[in-house]
Amino acid sequence: MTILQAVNLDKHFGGVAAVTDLSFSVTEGEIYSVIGPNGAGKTTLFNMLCGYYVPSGGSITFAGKDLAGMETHQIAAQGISRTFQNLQVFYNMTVLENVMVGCHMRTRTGLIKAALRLPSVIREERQVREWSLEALTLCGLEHLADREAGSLPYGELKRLEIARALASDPKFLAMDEPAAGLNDTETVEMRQLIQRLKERGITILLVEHNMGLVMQISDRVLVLGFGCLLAEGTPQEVQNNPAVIKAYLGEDV
Amino acid sequence: MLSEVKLMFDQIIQFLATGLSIGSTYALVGLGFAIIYNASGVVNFAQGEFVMLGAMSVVGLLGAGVPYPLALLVAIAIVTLVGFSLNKFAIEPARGASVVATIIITIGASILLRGAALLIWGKDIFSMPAFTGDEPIQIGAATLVPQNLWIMGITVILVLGVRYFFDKTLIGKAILACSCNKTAAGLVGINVKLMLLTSYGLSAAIGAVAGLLIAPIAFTSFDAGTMLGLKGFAAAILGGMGSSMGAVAGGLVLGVLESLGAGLISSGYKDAIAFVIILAVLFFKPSGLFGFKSVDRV
Amino acid sequence: MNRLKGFYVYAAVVALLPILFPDNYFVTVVGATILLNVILAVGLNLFIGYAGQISLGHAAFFGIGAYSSAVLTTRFELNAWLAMLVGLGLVYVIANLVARPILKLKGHYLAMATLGFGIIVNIILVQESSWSGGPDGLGDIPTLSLFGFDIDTDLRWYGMIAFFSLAAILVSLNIIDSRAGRELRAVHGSEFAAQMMGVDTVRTRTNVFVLSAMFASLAGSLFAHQQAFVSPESFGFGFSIEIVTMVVLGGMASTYGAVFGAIVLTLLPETLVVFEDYEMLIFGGILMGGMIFMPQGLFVFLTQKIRTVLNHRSGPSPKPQDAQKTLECDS
Amino acid sequence: MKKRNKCLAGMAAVALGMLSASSVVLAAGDTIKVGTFLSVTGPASFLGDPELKTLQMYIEDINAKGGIDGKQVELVHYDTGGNAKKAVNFAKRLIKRDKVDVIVGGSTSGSTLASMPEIEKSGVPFISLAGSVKIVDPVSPWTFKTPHTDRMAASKVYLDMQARGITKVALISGDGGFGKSGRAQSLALAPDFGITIVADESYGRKDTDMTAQVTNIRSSDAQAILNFGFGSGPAIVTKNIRQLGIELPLYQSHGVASKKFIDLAGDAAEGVRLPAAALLVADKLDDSDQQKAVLVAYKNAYEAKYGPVSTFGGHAYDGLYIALEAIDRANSTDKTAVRDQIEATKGFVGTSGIFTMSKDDHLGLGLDAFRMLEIRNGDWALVE
Repeated sequence: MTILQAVNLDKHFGGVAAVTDLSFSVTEGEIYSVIGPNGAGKTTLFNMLCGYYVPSGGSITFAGKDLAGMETHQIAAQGISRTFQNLQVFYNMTVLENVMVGCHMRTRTGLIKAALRLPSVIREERQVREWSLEALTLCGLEHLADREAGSLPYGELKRLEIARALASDPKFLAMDEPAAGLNDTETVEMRQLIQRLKERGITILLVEHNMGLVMQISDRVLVLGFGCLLAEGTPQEVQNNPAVIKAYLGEDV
Repeated sequence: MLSEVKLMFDQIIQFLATGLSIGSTYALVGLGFAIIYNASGVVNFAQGEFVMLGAMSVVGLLGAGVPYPLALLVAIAIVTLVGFSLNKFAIEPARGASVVATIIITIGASILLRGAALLIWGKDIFSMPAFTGDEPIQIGAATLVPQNLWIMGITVILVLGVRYFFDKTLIGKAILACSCNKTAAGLVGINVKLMLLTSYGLSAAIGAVAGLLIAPIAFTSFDAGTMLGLKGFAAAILGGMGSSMGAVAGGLVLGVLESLGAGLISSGYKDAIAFVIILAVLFFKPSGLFGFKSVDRV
Repeated sequence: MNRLKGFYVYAAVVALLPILFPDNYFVTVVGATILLNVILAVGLNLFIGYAGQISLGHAAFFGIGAYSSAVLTTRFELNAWLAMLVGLGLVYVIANLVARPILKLKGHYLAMATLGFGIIVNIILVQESSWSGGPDGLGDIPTLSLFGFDIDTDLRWYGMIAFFSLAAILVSLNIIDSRAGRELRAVHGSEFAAQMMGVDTVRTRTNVFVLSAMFASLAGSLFAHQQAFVSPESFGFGFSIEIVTMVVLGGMASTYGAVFGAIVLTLLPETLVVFEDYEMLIFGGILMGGMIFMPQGLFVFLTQKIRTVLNHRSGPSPKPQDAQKTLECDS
Repeated sequence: MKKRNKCLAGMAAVALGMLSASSVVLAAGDTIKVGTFLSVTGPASFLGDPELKTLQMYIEDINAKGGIDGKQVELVHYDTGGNAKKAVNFAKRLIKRDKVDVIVGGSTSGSTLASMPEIEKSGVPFISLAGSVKIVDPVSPWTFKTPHTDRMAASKVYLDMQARGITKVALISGDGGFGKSGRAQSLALAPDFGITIVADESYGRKDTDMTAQVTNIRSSDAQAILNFGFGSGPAIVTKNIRQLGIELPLYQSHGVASKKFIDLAGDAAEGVRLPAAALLVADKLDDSDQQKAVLVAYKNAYEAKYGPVSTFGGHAYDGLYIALEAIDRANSTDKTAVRDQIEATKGFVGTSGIFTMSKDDHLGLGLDAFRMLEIRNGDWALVE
């Protein structure tokens, strides 16, 4: 069953086209990867999906709902979450608190209740803590829960972003280059983590430069070049697609 | 009926002329804000104090018997030195401080400079002779004093000069490079520290000139800089922070708004009118009239 | 209960001081001013320190609260407590109205817009003398009374303001340590990531702006009744800056930091009075020096110092700050 | 109104009972404590500065001569910087911490009005040095003042206008407390003198150019201009009026009654008229003038030490001597006794005029205490 569908997406900044007439659909429960050289429009695609950019044309539908005109937080409320290529960790909080923010949509307490710290608030806090520790454990960060987020090394920050996204109990997780900057061991850990997420029934949209990782775990792959769809299919199909080879290795091969 | 229209028209001409003259001083102060902001990302709330120090130095030097033209030059030099020291002793050591922290530092500097001026010159209000006399000049329907013309003329020259400096000279371009990316500028061999120092000096000097120009009309005292500083800040924001020419335009617009507001609507509410319009502009253009919106990469 | 340890210590000190020194000017008079400023600083800290915004016009809300109380009790002889509530309601409405356009702005533009708002409110107070009394202000404001007791001595006022001040701190601590507080800090940390976690950041910023404005309004009402007199100059740009300075100098994003800032910034001028003409020079120097050498604020600076001393005594321990520094260099 | 006064008096009496009990013990020392809070810095420093200098100079002088009743006089001073909030706290500090016997201070109407509730509650005799009529109208039991009121200034100006046959006046005022209050009084009194206000403009304290406002005045059919304000504003207005070629008679208020105004406005000040205390023209007074001796003495003493005299320092002189003479007459520093003696001040020759106070008049000056002056050849001259 299709969970995410993009139809004729367009995005241009001034005269520069970042994404042109792009259509694709993601099936529930799969790992769907988007690859392409730098500047192919991958992050632009992510930012349109999350409401950070408004598409110049076309539409994105998620679980049957048109996302047009929705603000980022409303899109998040549909069950979409994401991680960031340039880390967007809350450095002013502890690791646990970062993840607790992820539980935002699963809880209700507003300013007034919080100010009075009613018993319901204390109960809810306990629940949030539990959920967050669970997400941290899944990402192998539970031992760092009380550290300042700013004191974590890069690889763990990447996993922290995933834990935070998980805490929001998403149906759909968009990951922007989760393996970038990681060493080999960390990359393996990351691959395992992504697979665990899939096992939990989360649909994953993955942007990644590490071809090994992409080809190993993806169900389907979309190749972007200069904002246009070059190819789409299983890893094997894509690897053998002449257009893709041309785009990656150049004209003469 | 016709004569009434004519009268109204004449009045508006006078308001515009006055507004442009007031606005020119705001423009110069705003220009100072923009130059420092461009080079270091700091909004210098002590900018108004440069204006005050310029005028007070002239008064002090005249009192000590220094001839007028020389006093003007020495005053600019003194204030430039103050600008250098502000950068050296307050901004440089606080590198990496948050935006609010730098705001507090520069506000602290402005209080300190005011305190120093109080100790040196006392609390009196001082007058300063006009550059070329007080005899009113009739220009069309507007009456101005020669000092108004000096203000507008020197503002035009300074603005063109600053523009030339940043567009055409190597140092100017180097400062702009620092404002875009300090690390990169450092890597290509630009002495970032020196460029910062230059821009603080330049901006202090422009502030001092504004002080010399306005004092013969509006007098000066140790606390004369605060209000001008605020107006200059408003001008810089209205134009779009970081755009020098925007700050100049912002200053002129602010001056004309005030003058028209005072003349046509209500003199008591003229500042409020000006601020309401600034807020309205920001509402529709959150980065000012000539500022550009930067998009964060995520 | 560990969470509120600091609060209990602070509350004990606030309660003990007037018992030990019931007739001391620095306790009952300056102390009451400090406690009033604490309400303002703690409230503004939610907006500046935690949510990472800036306001240079906060004194306006302080003034609206004060004038609501002053005008309603003198001209309409409304009950003082009711007037205080009306003031809060009015500030709630005004803050909500200005929040939408103003909070679209960021950084220095937000600074300018709030500054402009503050100046406009002040001009209105000066110009509309028919009800505000103009620059000469409004006098003869009745005092508050509680259960039939008039709050009419410095000691009683100290108690009254102390109560509200402690309540303000408690509310602030509770909020920071909750979902709502994490929302605020998330907006500061990364607005986009916060949105991605489902936080309606526009609403969050509006809410905290309104809340901190209402803290100021409450302080304003208390101020009006305590002084029995209000005039526009108490609510001008200078005082807006003073509150911001309390927050920043004390230590941003720390409720106790704001408290500390309020204490220092109220006591400082009181002590510098003896320097007469040198007062400004010294005050400006302290502001600059404080921010240059302790950019993280006095409170954070001191607690870190104390911690280092303690750590040295109990042997070396890992310093998380170093790790943070390396990271900042990387990014 | 009456009822409230009675009420206040009652409250004051109770407060006094409590206070005098403690003050007897504390004031048993042999100094008389005079407290003052003045705007020595800030926008109104031109008031506070000469006031403080005057107080310091004369208290030193009195002490050198053996003090009052053998007691030395001690001055406790705080600078409000023109801030009303600070004024209230300093008033409290004077009363609670320094336990002063009498307060002579409050440079601006704002700081006086702000601190009055506190002072009235504590019951300490207070002589204000500020201008607004609101300070003594209605009369509060403990508060007095020495400067002429803005209402008197407006009346004096209107009388002079009447004499010149002027009926249409353009009003321009600063938007500070002084200007606003003066404007209100001018508007209220105008009908009594058959005068119509045909323009009503204002300017901010730190405005640098008032041409726009003056342009509006030029296009009105005013026969004279009246400016209420202090600081640099009135001088700029005066210059702008000349710049626009307006030849109408210009009246300033007593807010500019110092030589500084003439310095700042320069040639433009020629012909400007203003109501002011006789101090400015002390030397030009007739020898038969009752005030002359006092004025010349004050002027010479002040100028020998600090430079050009202003009428503002004179208010402090008047306040200090009225207070000390009352203490002298009361033979004690008991606050009620001192207050009663201040009320009994009769024929005191001060710099602002000859004071005769009473229970219902806590100023004690008549309109004749004001002189109408004109600026001629860069100096003050009496208008006959």
